[in-house]
Parts: sequence; structure tokens; C-alpha cells
Amino acid sequence: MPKAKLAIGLFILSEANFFLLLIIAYVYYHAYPGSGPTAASVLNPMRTGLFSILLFASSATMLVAANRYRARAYRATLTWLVATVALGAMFLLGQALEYAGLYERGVAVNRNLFATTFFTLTGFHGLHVFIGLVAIAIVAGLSASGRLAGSAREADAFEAVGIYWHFVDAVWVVIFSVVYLWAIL
Amino acid sequence: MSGVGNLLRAWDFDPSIVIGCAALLAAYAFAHRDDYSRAPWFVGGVAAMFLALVSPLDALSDEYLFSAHMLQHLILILIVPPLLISGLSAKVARAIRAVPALARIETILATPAVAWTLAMATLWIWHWPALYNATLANEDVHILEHLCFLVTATIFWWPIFAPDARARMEPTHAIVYLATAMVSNSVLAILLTFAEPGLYPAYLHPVDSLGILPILREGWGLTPAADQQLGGLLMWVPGGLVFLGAIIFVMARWYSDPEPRTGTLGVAAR
Amino acid sequence: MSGLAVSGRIGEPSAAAARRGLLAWVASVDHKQIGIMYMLSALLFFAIGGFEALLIRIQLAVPNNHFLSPDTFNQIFTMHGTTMIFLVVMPMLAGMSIYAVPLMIGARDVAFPRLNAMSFWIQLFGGILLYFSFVAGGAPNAGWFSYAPLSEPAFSISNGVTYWVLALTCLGIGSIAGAINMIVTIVTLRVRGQTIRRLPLFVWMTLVNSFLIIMALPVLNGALVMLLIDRLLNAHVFSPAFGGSALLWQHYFWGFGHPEVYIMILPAFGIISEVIPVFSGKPIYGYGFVAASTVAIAFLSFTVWAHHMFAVGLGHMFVMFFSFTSMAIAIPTGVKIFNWSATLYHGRIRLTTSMMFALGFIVMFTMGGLTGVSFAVAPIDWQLTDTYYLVAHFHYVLFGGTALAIFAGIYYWFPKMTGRMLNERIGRWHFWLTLIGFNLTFFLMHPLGMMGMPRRVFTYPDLPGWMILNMISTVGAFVLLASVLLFLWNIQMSLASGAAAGDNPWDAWTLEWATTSPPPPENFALVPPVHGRRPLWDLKHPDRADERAWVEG
Amino acid sequence: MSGVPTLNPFSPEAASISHLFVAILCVMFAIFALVAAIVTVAIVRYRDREGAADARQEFGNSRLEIAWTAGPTLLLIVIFIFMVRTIHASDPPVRGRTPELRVIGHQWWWEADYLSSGVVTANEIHIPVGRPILIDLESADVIHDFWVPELGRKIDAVPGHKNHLWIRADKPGVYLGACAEFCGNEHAWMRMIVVAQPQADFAAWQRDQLAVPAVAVTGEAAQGARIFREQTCINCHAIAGTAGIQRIGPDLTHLASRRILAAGAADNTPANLFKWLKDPNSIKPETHMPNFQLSDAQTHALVAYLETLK
Repeated sequence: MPKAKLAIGLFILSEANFFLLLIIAYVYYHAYPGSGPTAASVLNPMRTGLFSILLFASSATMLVAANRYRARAYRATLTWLVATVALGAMFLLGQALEYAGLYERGVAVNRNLFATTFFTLTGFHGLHVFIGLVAIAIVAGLSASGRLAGSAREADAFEAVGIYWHFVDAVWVVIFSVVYLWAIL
Repeated sequence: MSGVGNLLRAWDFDPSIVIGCAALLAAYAFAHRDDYSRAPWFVGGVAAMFLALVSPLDALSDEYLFSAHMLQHLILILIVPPLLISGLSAKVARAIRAVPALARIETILATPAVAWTLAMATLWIWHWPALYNATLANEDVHILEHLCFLVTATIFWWPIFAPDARARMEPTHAIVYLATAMVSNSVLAILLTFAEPGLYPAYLHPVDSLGILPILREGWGLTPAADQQLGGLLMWVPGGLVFLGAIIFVMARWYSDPEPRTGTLGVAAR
Repeated sequence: MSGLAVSGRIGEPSAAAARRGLLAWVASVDHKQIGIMYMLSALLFFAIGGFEALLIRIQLAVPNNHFLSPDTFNQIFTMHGTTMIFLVVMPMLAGMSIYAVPLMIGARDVAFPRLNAMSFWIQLFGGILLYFSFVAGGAPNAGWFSYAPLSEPAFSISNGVTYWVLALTCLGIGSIAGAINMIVTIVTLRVRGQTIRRLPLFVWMTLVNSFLIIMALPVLNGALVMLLIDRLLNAHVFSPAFGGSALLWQHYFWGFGHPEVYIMILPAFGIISEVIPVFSGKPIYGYGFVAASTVAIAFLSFTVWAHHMFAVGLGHMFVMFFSFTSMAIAIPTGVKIFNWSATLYHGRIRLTTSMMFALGFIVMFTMGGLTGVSFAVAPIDWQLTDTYYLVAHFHYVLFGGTALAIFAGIYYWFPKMTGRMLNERIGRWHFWLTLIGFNLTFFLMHPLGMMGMPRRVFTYPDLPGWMILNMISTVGAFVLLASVLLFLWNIQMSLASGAAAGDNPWDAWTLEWATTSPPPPENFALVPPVHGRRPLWDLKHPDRADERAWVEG
Repeated sequence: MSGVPTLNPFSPEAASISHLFVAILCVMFAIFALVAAIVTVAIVRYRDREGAADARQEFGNSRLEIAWTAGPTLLLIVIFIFMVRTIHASDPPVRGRTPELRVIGHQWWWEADYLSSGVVTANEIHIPVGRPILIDLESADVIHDFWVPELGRKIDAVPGHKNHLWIRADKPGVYLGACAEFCGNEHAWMRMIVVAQPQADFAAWQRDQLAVPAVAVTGEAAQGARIFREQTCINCHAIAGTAGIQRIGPDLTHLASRRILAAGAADNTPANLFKWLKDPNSIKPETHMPNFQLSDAQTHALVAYLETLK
């Protein structure tokens, strides 16, 4: 069994638990929001939805990249990796804009329990996206310098990064439905 | 305590259930006519299903208590299918596989990923308040729900208890399969346990046709909040213990059959 | 061990082999050196945590004592608990696994040697960070489970708790990385022939334990993150005064905290399951049941956390369910105890120091387990939780259980690690002193709790009987101190002039004993063939090999 | 009152627990003795010595395993059944009864408000003998825990989470209680006493507590009363019939009638009261009560005044 793949799987298991806890906290305080802003009152699901599509698209481009990589088409691999990084970066940009907008309206992390749990949850997801981008960038760099030419070990590493990235997106699917879609319902 | 009397008398021999169970038994008797050694399991399964669906438990579930309804579902999902499957003999199982169409169906459905997803999706979807309430409002939807549970659960337990050893999952995989299912079951249960009361409004103000509501509320202390908690806890703890039991069973089966020898003793393995 | 064919993987020679001196350790990625560094750091912190324990006992020796101020006392007991759990027991057990597991599965090293080094250094950093709080305005003072809102900035003004949060986050990350490494190692690097069903029980329990760590530690990290946001960004997740929930913290913390208890005992079970068979000259009794009961414990440990919360007023429904699961978890634990005892029967018991500690473990841990059952019985918990009866209970589990097992493991593997035997005569003294000192210190805490002495009090009124019991306990603590000093002296002496160990001094049968003591950087020149659970036994007695016995009987 | 309160109950609730506890202790001891015996016998019988038989290579016995899995299981089921009964006996449901007494945990003292009569006191709870009193338990700051072992279960006082418990005593007497949940520096001195009295005495006590004490007009006491008003005392403490109405510290209206001082840190004697007012830390280190650097004369006056508050 490939080592890196197994390791990343276990890592994801622990990460999933971590996010589960943050989500439970968010849901718990959704029931007892207290005064001040709520998801429904300050969030903009449409806008975030659009940026989310970019993130999901980046999963697709990552798949293509992996596909090209297996086909030993390293130039194409590089292109698709760059595309993935670009899409992920745009998602982060969107999140930054969202945060900025919230701060302007006085929704800071310590404003009320909704704000705290919201920023904690989405913030940590953002952090994970960022880490994923760094990892993918490194892979892209390697493939650019032609040092990715697929020995079993590199292929394993490549897949591991891919799995992590898909996990980050999957978590966003949950967060988006719990935080944004629930707000519309 | 006439109320309790009414409750104990509230048996509802719905023809669909009676006929269904009878048909199951008949089919089994026919298929196994030369070997009834495993019949007790199968009969036990049918009996459990029958009791769950016609006994006062059903009355409680439909009208009064979320927790009772949960208990009924747990029986249908966690108790009945394993019993039914264990009742089948390997011979019959092989006979079924002999039919190419059926064999193909089994290969698809018994794929762990498929079976797992089917079962868990069913479990989660039907607990979505809108759907769950629909089952309480409309008897046909309710029957559909129970069928969904029975079928997908049977598919779920097949790779664990399949009579034909070759159809079973490899033990380590089986443990992961069951463990993940247990987690998914627990997460849902925890959500139900800690959710605000009134997730399923029908249980807030039951139409008290048996006149037992006071007994339930005061006597048993099952206020709507307590009732919903109890339901969640039932799914969480006893439900989880069933999955755990299955894991232990798989391991016991695994450890009890001797391993194939690897190479010969003393001589180096090359 | 000649005449064996090579069937183990032999990787590239280790990076450390080239280097000399201290650098060989600091820059090492060799699992043996890292494992030993884990254990040494654990010993260091054991000394510190033990010193804190002595301060506590001195303060409590007599009523109305002014030896320590209340706040100092709170800092000391908080640090004692945190240190012993996160900086002694966990690293010690991790170190043993990291050292022994690759050897026991005939591997060259762990799956990710560099990650392995990272885990160690990040854990050590966490420990240093925790103790840095002393010079940074005060150590954490809210107890090892930092109940909110006492741990919120409103009630805990010093930065202590903040350091506690940061340190534990580091330790959590380190443990998770280490656990991932262990699982991948065990799954991918086993020597040919060693199927999962043939794993030595220590390896099996390490495997299960690693899964526990991966599932439980993130829960702690999640809670810590939110507490940190409360403390640094003055949010109010856990402060009821602003709509937060004090109980949410308890649910989160114990959601981690109870599995943690088993994280601290499962590897100890593993050590016992290796030591007792070897010194009884028999295979473990009911291997499958011991292995399966471990899995049962691992799963159940996630369903019992609220028994730490029986007194917060959860409602009878919750209380009954959680006491049900808490009782259930006693069953697989009992199965283990019975199997260990059964292993002794019809054996040929060699009472080495290691074996004496293992037998001591069975008896002392049983006591801890039984008082544990009494806490699963909610009404008894309502009387005795947060009293000295509880303190006695978990010390019987963690000292009478884990610590004795760790000593058994050290006496068992020290020859393999160093090539020299520990002195058995001093060892026996060490054992008896430990046993006596331990029971003197902790047994009388049971009656103290029943007499109504709450835990975590910096002093107590002079009520009838309280003083004498506390005084005896304090005396016991100093007996324990003596035993520890004796142990350290034994190590130091044996390192200098212990008898040479040879490859297999105990006539044991797992793979680590098939190589030299200490093993070469690449671990094995030759890995013996594995056809059963006791490869070296099979080699020695081809006629009575396990597999034959298995097939025939 | 006695040496081992948890085994020496003075109420039906506490009794139900201690009976179960004694039973469990016996079971525990039996099992412990069994295991210890098994191990000891094995060591003696199978010790490796000259001419000892070779170890028998056996791998286990499923029947035995099932036996020692089923045995404990049955035992635990029995225990569980008894436990369920004890839960209801030792902590009866509230059933919509309105609490007679509100107890509020503060860092580090107990406030007791008698909701029916309006009596407010601290660290000394009076109850009538033989009648269960429903307590509504709250916390003003962190988590505390109300525990009077001779009278029944302990239960936490959790901020933002109301708890209820029944308290009752069969015999008149003074029962020791304490805070059992770590609550900060002075957790050790957050003790209390419960005084159980015959109904008549209890009623009398309530009457006394409700009486507004006469404010001394002459002598040292009057001087002390002024100090109480003019120093910062009244910013935290209330005394009926004076300007002091703050409830941050304990209500002092009938301080002199109480047995203990500073939540059990000292007996309530003039001497101790003097020490306490002069330097609170000397009696209860790191308490919230500040040291006002009063002169001896002032302190004497204040003590004289407070001693009039019978």
C-alpha cells in the first residue's frame, strides 16, 4: 500500500474530526444566537456561492492535472496545476473580500457567538485552502523543473496532494450548506 | 391504568404486513425444504419484524413517541436484516447467484461503497424533518420509508453476514466499513439528541386516540423534549453497540479460522 | 542467528550512522535514537512532575498549612496533572512504540523518519512552552481540564492558561503526526509472513491506540482553538455571562479526555501482553479475545465521556445512558485481566523485575478499574466525584496501571536498547519500594474522599482523621521518591557496568530479539522467517511450533 | 458530624446512595480478592524452580472466554438495575414544585435566599427537620458544586444552567458541606454548614433573621456603624436598616448569629472577626475581601458594631 496516500488519508480523518467540532459549535450557537448579526442578516450566499464554484472547479482542474500526470504529459500537468492554484487563490480572495465587508459592518470575531463560530469555522477552512495552495504550488514548481518525472514515490506524493485538495473542497461543501444555504432556508 | 390497557390492546394486524411476513416464511420454507438447520435465525428475523410493525410499539411510534418510533426503526435496520441473512443457507445463496441477472445485481449492490452509501443515505434522508413528518402524515409514505430501511439495511449487512464466505468482505475492510457506518450513525444520533425539541412537530401534540398521553408525559416522564432526547440516545448508544458487536463478531470469525501456512517451518521463506 | 535467509527489507544506511556525538542525536532520524530521546524527555518531565507532586503532598501533610499560597498550589497541581499526562505518559509510551514497533515487525525504520523527528521536537517544544509560563507571569492555574469559565480571561488573569492552550496544541499536533507515522509503519512495513493476525500484541495495541489518537486529539485541538479565541480575541464561546456555554467546553474536553485515558493505558496493556507470556514461557491466552477486546475498548471510549459530567445536572436520561456505556467498557477490560491471569497458569513463571512489575500491574490496575466501575454507577459518582476518592482512582489507573507497565517495559527492553542488563537485585528493591510507596500514598485517599475531602483544595480544616491520613500519604510520597532515585541509580550503574545482554537475554520470541543489542542502525542483518506469532520460538522448537499446535489443537 | 459522612447518611436520599455504595464496595472487594488470589496462586504454583514442569503451550479456550465475558456482563446488568432505582430514590424529579430556597455560589462563599420568607444569609443554611426542601442552585461567576455528603448527592452550580436538588435531614444537627468543584484560589475555604432544626426552632430562626437590627446610637458600636457607612464596606455588603444594600459580598444583617466566618475559614468569634477585618489574608489568603488598613481602634469599633447584629 502506498505510504503517502495512506498517511494523507489518516491525516484527513483527523482533520475531518477537527472540522466536525467547529461545525457542531456553529450549529449549537445557531440555535442560541443571542443579539447581533446572524447568518441570515449579514451573509451573502449568492456571492460566496459564486466563489465556491471557483473552488469546486479547482478540484476538477486538479483531477485533470492528475490525469495528465498519469499520462506522463508533464507540460499539460503543469498548466492544469497552475490553473488549480489560480482558482484556489481567487476563492481565498473572495473570502478576504467577504471578511473585509463584514468588518466594515462591524461584524468582528468577538461581536457575538455567531460571528465567533462563523469566523473560526470559515477561517480555519481558509487556512487549509492556503496550505493546499502552497502544497500544489510546490508540486507545480517540481513539475516545472522536471523533477516530478514519475517514479512510484513521486506519483504517490502527487496523489496525496490531490486527495488533500479534494478533501478541502469537500469540507467546503459541508460548510457552505451549513452556514450559507441554511441561512437562506 | 385503563390507558395502559388500551395501549397493550393496540395491536394492528395490517394485512400488508401479515401477508408480507407469511410470504417471506413460505418462500424460505420452499427454498430450504431439505435443510432447516438455520431456520431459527430466519424465523427470528421475521418474528422481530412482525412484532415491530404490528405490536403496540407501532401504535406508540405512529402517534405518540419519537423514541418508540426510533426503537421500531432500529429493530428494522439493525436486528431484522442480520437475522434474515444469517437464516439463509450457503446452498441457497449459491443457487441465487447461479441466476446471472441476480448475480449481477448482487455484485453491484454488495460492492461495499455502494451498500454503505445506500444505507447511510437512506438513514439520513428519512430523518430530514420534512420527509420524516411526511411519513407521519401519510401512511403510504410511511410504508415506503420502512421498506427503504429494510431493503437498504439488508444490502448493508449482506457483505458482513453473507452465508457464502466468498461473498463476505475481507475482515480488515469489514471493520472499516462497520466503523465508518457507526460514526455516521452516531453523528446523526448526536444531532437528534442535542437538537431543539420539536424537530418532528407531530410528536409535540399527539392526537390521543388511546387516552394514554397523560401516562406517557407524567408517568413515564416523556415530555416532548425528553422523548426526542431518548430517541437520539437510543440510536446513538444501543445502535452504536450493535455496530460494535458486529465488529467484534467479524474479528472473532477472523481469528477463529486458521491462516494458510506461509512457506514451511524452519526453512527460509524465499 | 545464522542460517536464516533474508526476508526483511533493508533500507539505505541511516543518516545518523555517519555523524558522531551529540549531533548524532539532535539531527537523528533513526527511530531507535528518537524513541530513546522521547523516553529521556519523559524521564526529565517525570522528575519535574514528581517534584510538583512532592510540593503538593508537603502542603497537604497538615491542615491549615501555609507552605504554599493558594494560587501557587493551583499552578502546581495544574502543572503536575498536565505534565504527567502530556509530557510523561504519552511521550514515554510513544517512545517505546517508536523504538520497539519497527523492530518487532522486522522493519528498517518507521515509514517517515523525518516526520518522526518532527513529532518529537514539536512535542519537546510544547513541553518547554508549557514550562516557560512560569517565567512569563504565572503557570496555568485552572486544573488540567481548564473548566470554563474559570479558564476564561475574566477569571484567569495570568497568561498561564494561554500557554497551556498553545503547549497542548503543539503536543496534539505532535501526537497526531506520530500516530499517523505508526499506523503507516505497521500497515506497510511488516516483514513478509507477519500478517495482521500475527502481530505482537504490543504492536496491535499501538495500532489501535494510534487510531484513538487520530480520532481524539483533534477534538482537543478544536476546543483549544475556541478557548484561545476567547482568551486572545475576547470572544465568549465558553463564557455564560455573554451567552456562551460552560458545558460545551466540558462536552468537548471530555470527548477528548476519556479516549485520552485509554490512549494512556492501551500501550501499557500491550507491554503487559508481551512481558507476561515471555516470562511464563507460554503464548498469550486467548490472543484473539485480547486483540478484539482492545478494539471494543477503543470504540466504547468515545461513548462514555459524559460520565465525567454526572454532577453537572444533565438529566437522568443522559446519566443512565452514559453509566450504561461506562459499565459496558469494563467488560472488555475484564476480559484482558482474565486472559493475562490465565496465561500464568500451567506456565513456568520467571520472576524477573520486569515480570514482578507486570504482575503488580494486574493487581493494582484491577483496583483502579474497580473503583472506576463505582464511578460508572451514577449515584455513587454524585457522592464521590471531585473528592480524593477520585484522585485515588485515577492514580491507581495511571500509576498502578500505566506507570508499573512502563517500568515493566523498561526492565524488559533496556537490554535491547543498551546491550546491558539492568541490575536485578536493585530492580527488586525498586519494585517493592514502588509498590509500598504507591499504596501508602494513594490507598488512604479512598477513605479520605469518603470522609468528604474535596480534591484540589490547597488546605483543609482539621477534621477528625483527615490529618493522619494525609500525613501517611505524604510519607508514602517520599517512599516513592526513594524508589525513583533507586531506579535512576540502577540505570546509571547498569549503563556503566551492567552485565552484557546478548541478543536475547529473556529467551523471548518476538523479532526485536533476533538482532544484536543494541541493534545496528539498519536494525537487522537478517530477519528470521515468520510463520506464526512467535517466530523465534518456532525457530527454537521446530517440532513444537505454534502453527503445528494451532493446526492440531 | 461523623467520620465517614458518605457511609453515614442522615436523609433517605443519602441513605439510598450509601446502601448501594456499601453493596458495590463488597462486590468490588470480592472481585479484587479473586484477582489477587488468582495471581498469587499462579506465582506460587507455577514458579520456575528445579523440577518445575515445562510450560504448557496452550492458546486459549473459547468456552472459558465466553464465561468470563458473560459473568461480568450479568453482574453489571444487575448493578445497573439497582442503580436506576437509586437514581430515582436519591434525586427525585422536581415535578413542577417551586423551590423554597435559592443557593447561589460566589467566589468564594454561598448565598442562601429563602424565596418564601425573604431571609437572606450566607454559608449557613437552616432547614426544618424531616421535610424535603427544593433548592434552586445557581452560580454568580464560575462553576461551583454544592455538596453536603451526609444529606445527599452533590450537584454543580453552573453559570447559565439552573440546577435543582432536594435537601432533607432526618435528625436535628449541624452538617458540614463544601464546594466540590475547583473554583479558584479559595476553593478550599468555600465551605458551608447546614443546620437542621425542629420546625418551631426553624420558624423562630426565620423570624429573627427577618427582624431589622437596631442601629446602635452610642458608644463604640455607633462608631463602628459609622465606619461601616463611611468606609467602603457598604459598596459590597448589605445590612438591613442601613444604607448598605449591595449584594456583592455576603449580607451581614445577622452576621453575629452565624457560626462560621469567611465560608468556614474560621469560627465566628470576636477575636477572629477582628483578625479578619484587620487583614483578611491572614485568615483566607487571596480572598476578594480587601484589606482596608483599618487602625486597631477602628477595627475594634467595627467588631463591636457587627457583634450587635445578632
